[in-house]
Amino acid sequence: MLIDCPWCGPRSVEEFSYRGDGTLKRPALSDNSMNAASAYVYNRENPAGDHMEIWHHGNGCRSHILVKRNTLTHKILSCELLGPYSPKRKKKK
Amino acid sequence: MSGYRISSPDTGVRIDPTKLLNFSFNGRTYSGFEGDTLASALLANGVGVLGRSFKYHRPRGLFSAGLEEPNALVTLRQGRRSEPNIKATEIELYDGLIAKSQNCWPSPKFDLMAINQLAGNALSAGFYYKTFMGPNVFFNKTTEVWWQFEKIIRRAAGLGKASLEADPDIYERMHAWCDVLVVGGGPAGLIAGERAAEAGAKVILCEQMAETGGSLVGSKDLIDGMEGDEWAKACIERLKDHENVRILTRTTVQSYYDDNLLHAIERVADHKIKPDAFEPRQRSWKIRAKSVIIATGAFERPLVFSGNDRPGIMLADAARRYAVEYGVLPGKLISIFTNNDTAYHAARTMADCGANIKTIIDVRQQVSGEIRAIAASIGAELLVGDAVSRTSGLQKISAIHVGHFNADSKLVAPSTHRIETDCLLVSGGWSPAIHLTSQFGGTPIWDEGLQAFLPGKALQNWYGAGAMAGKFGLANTLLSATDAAKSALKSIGIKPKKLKPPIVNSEEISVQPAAVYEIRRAIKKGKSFVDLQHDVTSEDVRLAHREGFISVEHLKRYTTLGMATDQGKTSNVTGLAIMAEARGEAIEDVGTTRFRPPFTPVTLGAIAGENYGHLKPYRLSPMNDWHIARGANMYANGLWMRPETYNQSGETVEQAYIREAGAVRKSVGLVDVSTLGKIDVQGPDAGEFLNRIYSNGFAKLPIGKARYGLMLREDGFLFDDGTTWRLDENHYLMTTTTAKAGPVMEHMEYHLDVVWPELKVSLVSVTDQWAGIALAGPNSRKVLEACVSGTDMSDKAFPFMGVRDGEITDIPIKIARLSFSGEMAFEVFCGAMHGQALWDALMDAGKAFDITPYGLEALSTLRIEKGHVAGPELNGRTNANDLGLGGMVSTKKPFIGSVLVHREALNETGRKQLVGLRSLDGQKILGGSHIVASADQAQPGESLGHTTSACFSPELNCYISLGLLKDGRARIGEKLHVTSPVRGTHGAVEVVSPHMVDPDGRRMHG
Amino acid sequence: MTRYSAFEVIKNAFTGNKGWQPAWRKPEPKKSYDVIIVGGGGHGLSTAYYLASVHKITNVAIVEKGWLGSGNIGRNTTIVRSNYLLPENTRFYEKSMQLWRTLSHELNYNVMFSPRGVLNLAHTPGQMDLFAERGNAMRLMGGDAELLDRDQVARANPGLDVSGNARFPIEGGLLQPSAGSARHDAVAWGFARGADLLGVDILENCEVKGFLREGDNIVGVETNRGEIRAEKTGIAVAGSTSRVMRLAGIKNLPIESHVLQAFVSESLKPVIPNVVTFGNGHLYASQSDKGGLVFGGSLDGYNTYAQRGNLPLVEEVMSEFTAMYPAFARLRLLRSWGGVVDMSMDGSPIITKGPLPGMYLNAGWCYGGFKATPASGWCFAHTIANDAPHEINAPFSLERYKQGRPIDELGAGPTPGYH
Amino acid sequence: MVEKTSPLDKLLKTGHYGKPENTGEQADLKISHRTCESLVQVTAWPKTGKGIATTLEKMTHLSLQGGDASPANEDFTIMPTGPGQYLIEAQSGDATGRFQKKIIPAKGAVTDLTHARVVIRISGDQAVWVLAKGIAIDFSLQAFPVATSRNTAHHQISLTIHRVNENTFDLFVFTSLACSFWHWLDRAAKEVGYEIVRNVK
Repeated sequence: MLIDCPWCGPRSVEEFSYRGDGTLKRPALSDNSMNAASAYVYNRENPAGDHMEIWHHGNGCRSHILVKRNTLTHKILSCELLGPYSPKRKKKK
Repeated sequence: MSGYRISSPDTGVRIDPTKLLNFSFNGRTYSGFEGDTLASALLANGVGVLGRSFKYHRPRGLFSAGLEEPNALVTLRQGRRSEPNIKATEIELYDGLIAKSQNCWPSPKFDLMAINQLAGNALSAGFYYKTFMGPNVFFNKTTEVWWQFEKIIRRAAGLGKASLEADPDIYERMHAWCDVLVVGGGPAGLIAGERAAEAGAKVILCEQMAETGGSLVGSKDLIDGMEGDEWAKACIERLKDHENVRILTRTTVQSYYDDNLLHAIERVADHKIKPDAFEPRQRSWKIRAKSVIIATGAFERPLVFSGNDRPGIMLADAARRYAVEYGVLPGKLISIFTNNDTAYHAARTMADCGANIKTIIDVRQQVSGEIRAIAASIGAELLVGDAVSRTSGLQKISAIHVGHFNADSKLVAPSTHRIETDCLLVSGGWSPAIHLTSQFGGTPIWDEGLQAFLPGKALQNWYGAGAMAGKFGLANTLLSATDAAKSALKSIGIKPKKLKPPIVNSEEISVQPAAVYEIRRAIKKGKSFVDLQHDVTSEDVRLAHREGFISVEHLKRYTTLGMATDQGKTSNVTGLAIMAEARGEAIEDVGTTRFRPPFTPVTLGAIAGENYGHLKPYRLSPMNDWHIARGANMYANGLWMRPETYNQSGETVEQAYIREAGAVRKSVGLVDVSTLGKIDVQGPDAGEFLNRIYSNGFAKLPIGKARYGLMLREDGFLFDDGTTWRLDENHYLMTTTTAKAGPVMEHMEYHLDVVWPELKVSLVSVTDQWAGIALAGPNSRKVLEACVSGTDMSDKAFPFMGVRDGEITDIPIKIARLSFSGEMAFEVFCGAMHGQALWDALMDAGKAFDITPYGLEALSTLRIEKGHVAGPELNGRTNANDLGLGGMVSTKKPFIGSVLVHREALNETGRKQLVGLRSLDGQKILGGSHIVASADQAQPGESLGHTTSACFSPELNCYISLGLLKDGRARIGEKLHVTSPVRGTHGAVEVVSPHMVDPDGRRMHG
Repeated sequence: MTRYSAFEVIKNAFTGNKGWQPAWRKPEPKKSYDVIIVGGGGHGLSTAYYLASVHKITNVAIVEKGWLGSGNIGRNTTIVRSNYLLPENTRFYEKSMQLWRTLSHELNYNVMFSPRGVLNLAHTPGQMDLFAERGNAMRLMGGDAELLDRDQVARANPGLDVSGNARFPIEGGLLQPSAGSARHDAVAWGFARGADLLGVDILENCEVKGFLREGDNIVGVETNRGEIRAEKTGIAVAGSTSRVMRLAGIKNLPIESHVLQAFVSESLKPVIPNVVTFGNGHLYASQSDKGGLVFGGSLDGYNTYAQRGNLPLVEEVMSEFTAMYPAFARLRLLRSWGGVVDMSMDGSPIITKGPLPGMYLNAGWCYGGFKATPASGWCFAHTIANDAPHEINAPFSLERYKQGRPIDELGAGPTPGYH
Repeated sequence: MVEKTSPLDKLLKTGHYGKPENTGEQADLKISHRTCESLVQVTAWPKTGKGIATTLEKMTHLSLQGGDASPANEDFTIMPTGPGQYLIEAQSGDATGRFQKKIIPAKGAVTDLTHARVVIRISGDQAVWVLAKGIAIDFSLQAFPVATSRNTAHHQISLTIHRVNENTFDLFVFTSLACSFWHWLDRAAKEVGYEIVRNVK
């Protein structure tokens, strides 16, 4: 597979490691509800189709990338940088 | 096979008759020419029986001229380089080649195992599921009977023999990127490659033979007025001059993966007796192509009839190729049995080369005038509407029996006449080689006219060309290839050049076969083979149908049709056709089994590439050479190599670590801790971030101080522990365990990028920036006082957990006063490339105090005595409370795991807790022992827990261990036992607090 | 239906094998059954067999979307073992071993269970201690386990690189002598024939499109061959668990579907006597009765339902296999394929009542589905028949994650891909 | 300053290695190695990127065009390695201290990596052929122009490659993994034959 790292460009999947479901939102630090915490840790939608997932470019620029990939065909539809330099954060401010 | 060499001018295009090569087959020496394959050379020497079939051990001869060969499997080379199951058709002859046949004893001609044929129908498909169980009575309740039968069956089954000596050859990987990858160097591949190259695209062209040309080799058809053979040679020369084209011959494209990654294997040195110096034997090409043109041609199919497996029976086009390309005719008295026109053209070409074609039997009711003219022109008797009902001959075909063929009932009437022949060529139609496209294409599409499966919809950027896409005939092939090139170039934004299509004049041959796959006899006698290697007969297919195994996948698994080394390249479609007929359905409703990589068998070494020989990289500490010179045996700890003990002459490992640990307790020792994970954490929010990562408080850690911290997983269980030093207002240096360095770095990077992107924190791995040496023992401070400048080493000025900068022999160092061993200890860090210099300086400074280097074993002895936890205690199933570290789980601040750590189950009674164990009977406590109540070794009873880290304690002069024991903290003082059935030990122990030496830590703080 | 035996094979040989009947019927679906099992793989078939044979519940239908045994039962590397560390797993897989030993007679179908021994290689003293801990746990629960030193390993497996200069030199190994392998297809066909003989309807090419509900209760399934009602519906669809449960309105589960690739070499004379696993990676290998080396390694590591993987994992597996057996570099890979495995949050399965009334769930099999086939069917049948789990599969609940009682054999934590 | 010892000192002895045919004349492929006088990683915060860039330009007299452009002069080489991250090699030993003084925590972070990397320089027509054996990036000039750098990996060991000119590459390799990396590079290069030369920087 080729993942189009927004910073480094298309790179072989060997340079990345898989970080799983990209839709999980960690509960706020102040939220100590057991249900919210265990939902975040244990629930997975695991869809057969388009899947928002996170890849870490460990052997590249070491950023995290939110990838939309179809789990039936492995076709990658979008790649977007996460973290302090994510385009979403720039737009919001 | 009574084949023989011919030497008329335009035959044997691939061989060089001036270069004689000697080779040995089954101990006898023969000769062939350069350019021959082992198959063509054996054929030329009249060697008929090459091996025996898998189950019935029937004699098998050469059947094809390519990688679809089901029969001619040999073991090539000897000793370390011997390799089984190699097809004689894919071996390029070289001088001194040694090969022998397989799966037969004592020889192919006379094989004892042939008696299997007497069992006849008893050995039909799936028989082994219905027997070998033995009666279901008395003792034989289990499958003991099968276990005995299996030993015999395993020895009888299996083809070639694997060598057990390490393969001396090296294999390499090569990454390549191109705009257009062309698979196949035949007419379609050549013209498509040239069109792409002319448009300026970066092209890679792969051809599995030693030279390109494919069906054009020796062809007399005209392209732009040139003979096909010349045109192909001229085309490849032009391509070689393009600097944006790479030609890879002897390279087979094996697999197709996501995003157009194609895996090809180049046989760099297989055509030589062994590779040259430093030359890889094979190279594994990982090609990332923006677009792919697949021109892999098609395989000719046989017809199925009774006795169709006798040596001397061969595919028609294969025989043509042997004549044209290798100058060998397969027999002196040749007959042909076909259901389509292509066999006639093969016959005429062979006749031109001097072949004596006696009879042509065509199962169709009528044939065209041109076809009749061809038969007449080569003097062959043409029998239309007839079929071969059976064949005869022991080791080789001697005659065929022909009768009228009834197209409706597909039955052949009893044979009306017998025809002497020493070679029967068969042609049952053509199957496009859609294997590669099907790995990344929709379901294959059945073409009723061609009676063949064509590639399904392209699911990635590939384009089919030539016979592979069902475009047979030279003109058709070249046209489809130029279209494919145009589409490929357009798809990647390259403008194709306007070039007129080549003018072709060649005889257009109709490929369309009659829909006849099997000729059945009215009275069922003799065996008709569908899969020649696995001995699957048409009756086996019907048996599968009768027993309900009607899906094609069930058919394959129940009969093993198409599961042999040729993967059914000449048998799958025929098998499906027979099943379709049994089910009374059309072939397209029956469908095909799934095409899987690789296209042809690939050596494991080539796929492993340069990892073969060294599986994983290794990491060395700056003092690695010193440790080895000092006699340390090095052990793998993750990727790092670490010294276990510095054995002095004759010492056992235990004696060595007891001496080393004793020296630390008595005076001072030093240990290499460079392998610890070290992470530079900086930024305005660094303190806040650490406070969220560690379970204990870090917000108020003063500058110049270190703190031991616990990291939890989100589910509240322990992840890792280590110390973090605060170097400055916004600058920390974190250390982790050696094994968890990578995972901790990724854990923190994930939370900065994904969970809290608003925090300004920079993380940089500095594991390789710092060498680390721990100095431990009562005299450790004195040693440092003797050589450290730039900082006051006194206890008051440098308290426990303090961090200072300084110098030793003008090497800049950082010193942290922290102790893993429990003794007074300091960790001294310096630039990695000064590590050995620092080590030597400390050894000098410590000479007066008899400083002793100690390894991993002594280090763990000291920390076990102290009760410090490490890897074996942080086994991923323990939490802070289990290990008595509940106090480090803050309740005043949120952190990773802070919610789920408080779940009732994590703190309930019955969980295993950290304890110390002291041996009461002097017996050694072994790692991995279980703690039980019972004193009786024979009846140990239920496990209450297990030992995690055990050693001999020089301080307490007895064997001790840390362990995890159900409700351990409540059982201090109890007498229990540790048992290890797999090591045969059972000893009495007392449960004690894990902190067995200096529990209140006076030595560290003193 | 004729019983299978050597006598029958010979008798039929004389009559041109005309006497054999279909191994299982292909009936039309009835309107309703007592129990529906969704999934015609190993676990679904064995559940139906034990429902009929042990609990005498024969009005059962197996609903399979493709051809019987088309899922993981037909794609695995055929290893059968119970060498687990944690008591819940050891107890469950020991039950499976007992059932394996008599399975051929039970089903009158030679499943070719071959107790040739499973050997786990260790490469450091620390790893030998971990293997001792696991071997001792097995022995204390009545299982069989032996710790071998390097020479014993070398004698049992000629060809292994036991030289000192291997990148990960072999220190020794943990052997479970009674474990081994079996013929995967034969297990599916044996259970299918057994269940069919007892009256179970096996409905192939019958895909579940939705669930029939009365309030919260699940009362049957909607398929491409019409509606089928039942009081109890068991789900045993392995890698497709999330897809099927979503049809019942269950949006989230502690499961990720991953691809596990497997490989077979060309056929060879016997060269690997038992089952061998590599200690510094995830490789496991054995030799089939036809002579092919059957082996596999880790997951590819990303969510997928595509029953195929990518090249990096293939390279890793071949590197590990040639590191173990340097001579095998010249042997040739014949075929590679992949299956979709349902990875759970702790690497252990889920065999439980619920999560909705009238529904029973069997999932979370990670790498271990094939060896579990008999015990999974036996326990799931008990759970369905008694509407409550048996003591052996009680720990494998869905709630255990939330409660904080993971059964985490590797200690890898709540990341499905790490187990 | 104390002499830095690189793990490769004992392995890279000058001379010709590999393919015998080249023993006669000089092998085209040249390999040398060096340790860095100074090597730092500078990280900017999201809003301080421009400020950091101008500071670096002033200190190094180089101009940063962004993206993967990696300018160099006798004294400095700046290689962007990620969003807001630069790896800077300097020829003077005290450069690290100067960067640390200039870039205060509110602006960014400076991490000293002087000992953390060894630099292997490989140059010659066959350099791309050898590197492409183990490194899965496109070495064509369009995909990897001169004076740019790539963060990539060989055999899961990450490394940074700076293309000095068309056929010359500086490989920044982790110090602890240098011997293991050399074990591979030596074998990969032996196929074409190579020569170890004195560090030419």
